[in-house]
Amino acid sequence: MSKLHAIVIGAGFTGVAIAHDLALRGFAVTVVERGPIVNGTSGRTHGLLHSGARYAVNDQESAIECIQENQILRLIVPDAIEPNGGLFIGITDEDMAYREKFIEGCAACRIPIKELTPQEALRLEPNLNPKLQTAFTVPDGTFDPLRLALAFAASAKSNGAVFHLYTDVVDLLTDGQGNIVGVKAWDRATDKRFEIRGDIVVNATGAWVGHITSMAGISVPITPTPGVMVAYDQRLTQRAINLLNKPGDGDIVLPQRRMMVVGTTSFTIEDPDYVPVYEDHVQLMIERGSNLIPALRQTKERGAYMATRPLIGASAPGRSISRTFKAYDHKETDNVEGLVTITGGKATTLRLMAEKTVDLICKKFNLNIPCTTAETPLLSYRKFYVN
Amino acid sequence: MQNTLSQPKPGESYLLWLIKIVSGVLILAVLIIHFLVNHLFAPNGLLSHAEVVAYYRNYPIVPIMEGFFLVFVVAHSLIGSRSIILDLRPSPAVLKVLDYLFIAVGLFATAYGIWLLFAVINFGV
Amino acid sequence: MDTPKKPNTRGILDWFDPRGRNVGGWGFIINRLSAIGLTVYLYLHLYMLGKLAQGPEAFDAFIETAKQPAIMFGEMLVIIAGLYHGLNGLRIALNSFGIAVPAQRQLLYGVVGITLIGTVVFGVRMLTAH
Amino acid sequence: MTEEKWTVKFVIFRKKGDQPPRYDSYVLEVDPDEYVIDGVERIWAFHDRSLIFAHACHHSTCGACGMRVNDVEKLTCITKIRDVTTNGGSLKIEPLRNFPIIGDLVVDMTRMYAAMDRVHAKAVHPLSAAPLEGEGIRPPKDVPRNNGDEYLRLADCIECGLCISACPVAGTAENYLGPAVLAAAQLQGLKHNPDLLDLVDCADGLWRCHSAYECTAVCPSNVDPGWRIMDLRRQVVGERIKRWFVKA
Repeated sequence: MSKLHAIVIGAGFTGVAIAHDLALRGFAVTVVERGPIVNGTSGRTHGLLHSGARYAVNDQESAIECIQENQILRLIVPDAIEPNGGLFIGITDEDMAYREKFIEGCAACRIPIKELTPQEALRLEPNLNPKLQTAFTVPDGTFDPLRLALAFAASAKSNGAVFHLYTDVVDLLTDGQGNIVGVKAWDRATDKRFEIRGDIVVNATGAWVGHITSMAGISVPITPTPGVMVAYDQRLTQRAINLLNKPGDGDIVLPQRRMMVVGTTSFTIEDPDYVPVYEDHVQLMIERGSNLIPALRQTKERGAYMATRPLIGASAPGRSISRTFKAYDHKETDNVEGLVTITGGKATTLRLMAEKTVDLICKKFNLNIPCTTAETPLLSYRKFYVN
Repeated sequence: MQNTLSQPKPGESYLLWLIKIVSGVLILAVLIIHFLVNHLFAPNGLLSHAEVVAYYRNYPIVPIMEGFFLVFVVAHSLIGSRSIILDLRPSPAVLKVLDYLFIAVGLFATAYGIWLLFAVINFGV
Repeated sequence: MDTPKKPNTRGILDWFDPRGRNVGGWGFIINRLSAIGLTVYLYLHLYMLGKLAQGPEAFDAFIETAKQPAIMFGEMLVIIAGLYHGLNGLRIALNSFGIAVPAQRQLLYGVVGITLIGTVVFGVRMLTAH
Repeated sequence: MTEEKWTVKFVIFRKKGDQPPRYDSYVLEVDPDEYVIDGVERIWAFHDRSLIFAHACHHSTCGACGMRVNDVEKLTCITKIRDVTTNGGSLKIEPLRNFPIIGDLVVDMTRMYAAMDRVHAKAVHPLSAAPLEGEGIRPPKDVPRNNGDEYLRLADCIECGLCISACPVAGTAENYLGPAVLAAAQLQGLKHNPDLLDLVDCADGLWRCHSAYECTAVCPSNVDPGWRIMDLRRQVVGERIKRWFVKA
């Protein structure tokens, strides 16, 4: 029997992880991406490898996924990660009121934390706000978004996946009964148009999933929710620094190479293709960031950017794999065969999103092939280019 | 464009480069001495055949120095030229031919220069 | 994606095109130009000195022709090129042993400065000598 | 940033497949404190969907968005429009040189990745191997280790290719390892990696460098390849001379 051919639309984190998982499970894989690898939301992430502690109080399902995936990614893709851990620091009395809930939540989610005295915390990270009242160590990390994605893509490619970058999906091919049998593509590098036929089309376009599903007359309740991030040109800590409180704007500051990156805000938009960087958001980042690390005020802005999270509307139809991300089999939700949509989620859980999506696809084809991505070390990101 | 790079290929090594640098520094040193000596011994310049011959005969250190100078300059110029040509990614075959050419030019120039020195010193003898 | 194989380069023009280049790039351009010029001069010079072996008439006639302004201008160029190439060579030699690399720009300014002073000194001498 | 608005003409290099290249102009109203990549992305979003360009992180950690801006190699995500043009001025945007062009502003940097692989350049370093002096942080020796482990951080070199594009020799010497690669070799040190010696001491290695220092001038990421190449020369000559006397 020849291999089943899966077409993955989108080479963001979800797309590359799905391509890797599909290729490992024996699918022939073609990835179609309108830009380079991770040019959209994924590339512009904050870069925090979540320990899950941020969600341990309000969203424990996410938190558990995060801590598990965090530990897996450290092992399978070490050359994209700064695995130096993180701190949650409490400064105000309001922050301290969150302390008990935080300890309970982390225990419930099995996130290993350790409380430090302010002196201990300042000894570890001398640039913290000296007014801090408490600090917890957490197993956070920092990742390089492009290299994380390239490692997945490189591994997929070594297992036969084909990548069409700078290639738009301009339409879906149907069998005449409304079922999806492939895509019409436009390679913008050479300005050539062609068709790709496959057994299943995976719509992994994140905040843009609606653009693809609308080609099949389907709507998916996605709310593109951008946030701003600002990079500053000095590395002031070795760990990711989080505010000990419920998630809010500008409450994560993390080191990356020689920079600190502060994020983020949250608002909703209609079209995620271009989102300007708003000046007041950038100001907010330096205000909030310097609450955690006062020395940030003495640094220079190096870059400011927006990324658009794909948040799933509350009344989402279809089968939900979990609250954190959703995979839709459009046969079940809209009676359209041949199209699966995956969206939502977070960078830290990219591998898990792929696992669940490919599980769903395997189930559709009555295949019983286990996922092995958690145990399979990824190739070096350079192998995406170097054969 | 190659996906996999060729193995490190010989053709230029630290030794050639070091010779280029050392000969360059020596050229500079000899040039400085040359100007000083010229200024001291031949203040009016060496603008006639007779003056040049007399100068070489009266100060034997001068032709010896000139001889060394010649060797340094020729070596430096040829290694330098070769380095410029290597920047142009010659094929190994072309490089081999050029290497023989460079060696030939170097030997010839040196022999010619030394012959010339003797010819000047012995002129009219 | 059909990947073209040829790199996007203009070949030798990239050596000498000063647009958008920085101080060190100019240093390289002049170094390479002076290297080529001096090499050509060296072998011409060796050939011309052959006249010494042909006797006083040939050599003195050659010296007379060398007093033409065009030739003297050429000699001036040789002196400038020699000064620059020698001093810049010293700069690169020092740098290549790990010495004063962060000061390469200042060293280059020094090289150019001394070359200019030397050019004036030799120019004046050359004009007054004849 | 201010409410200031500038009118800037973007002159963009375009090339599709085997077609001859051309330049397309787009006049944009920009905030001078925006970054060049923002303008390029807006051209794609609102003016011409056929444009292709590489980018990912938009804050200089990934190295994807290197381009030539008015003849100078820039990482466009951290290059403010204010710093490279004037109100009413123009911005010529071209792909990096010395790499094959995939289309428009996108180049194929396989050559560099292959060479980085050859010298097994590390993507993540121990902090002590890539210290942060003068960075407002205490030197690592003052800071306790992280539960006994050394801190790791992503390497300074983001493999953006700007240095190879700016190098006046890389265009003609196609097999030259290039500044980024030699810098990566230097960072590891010949003492601990003697196998690198033959790799860099050859016609395609160290000796293709002629000290134009353009690499250092354009490096957006504190690598200083020019200095590293010079230091590697010192290491190579030292090591070779040592081997005259001591058989390796």
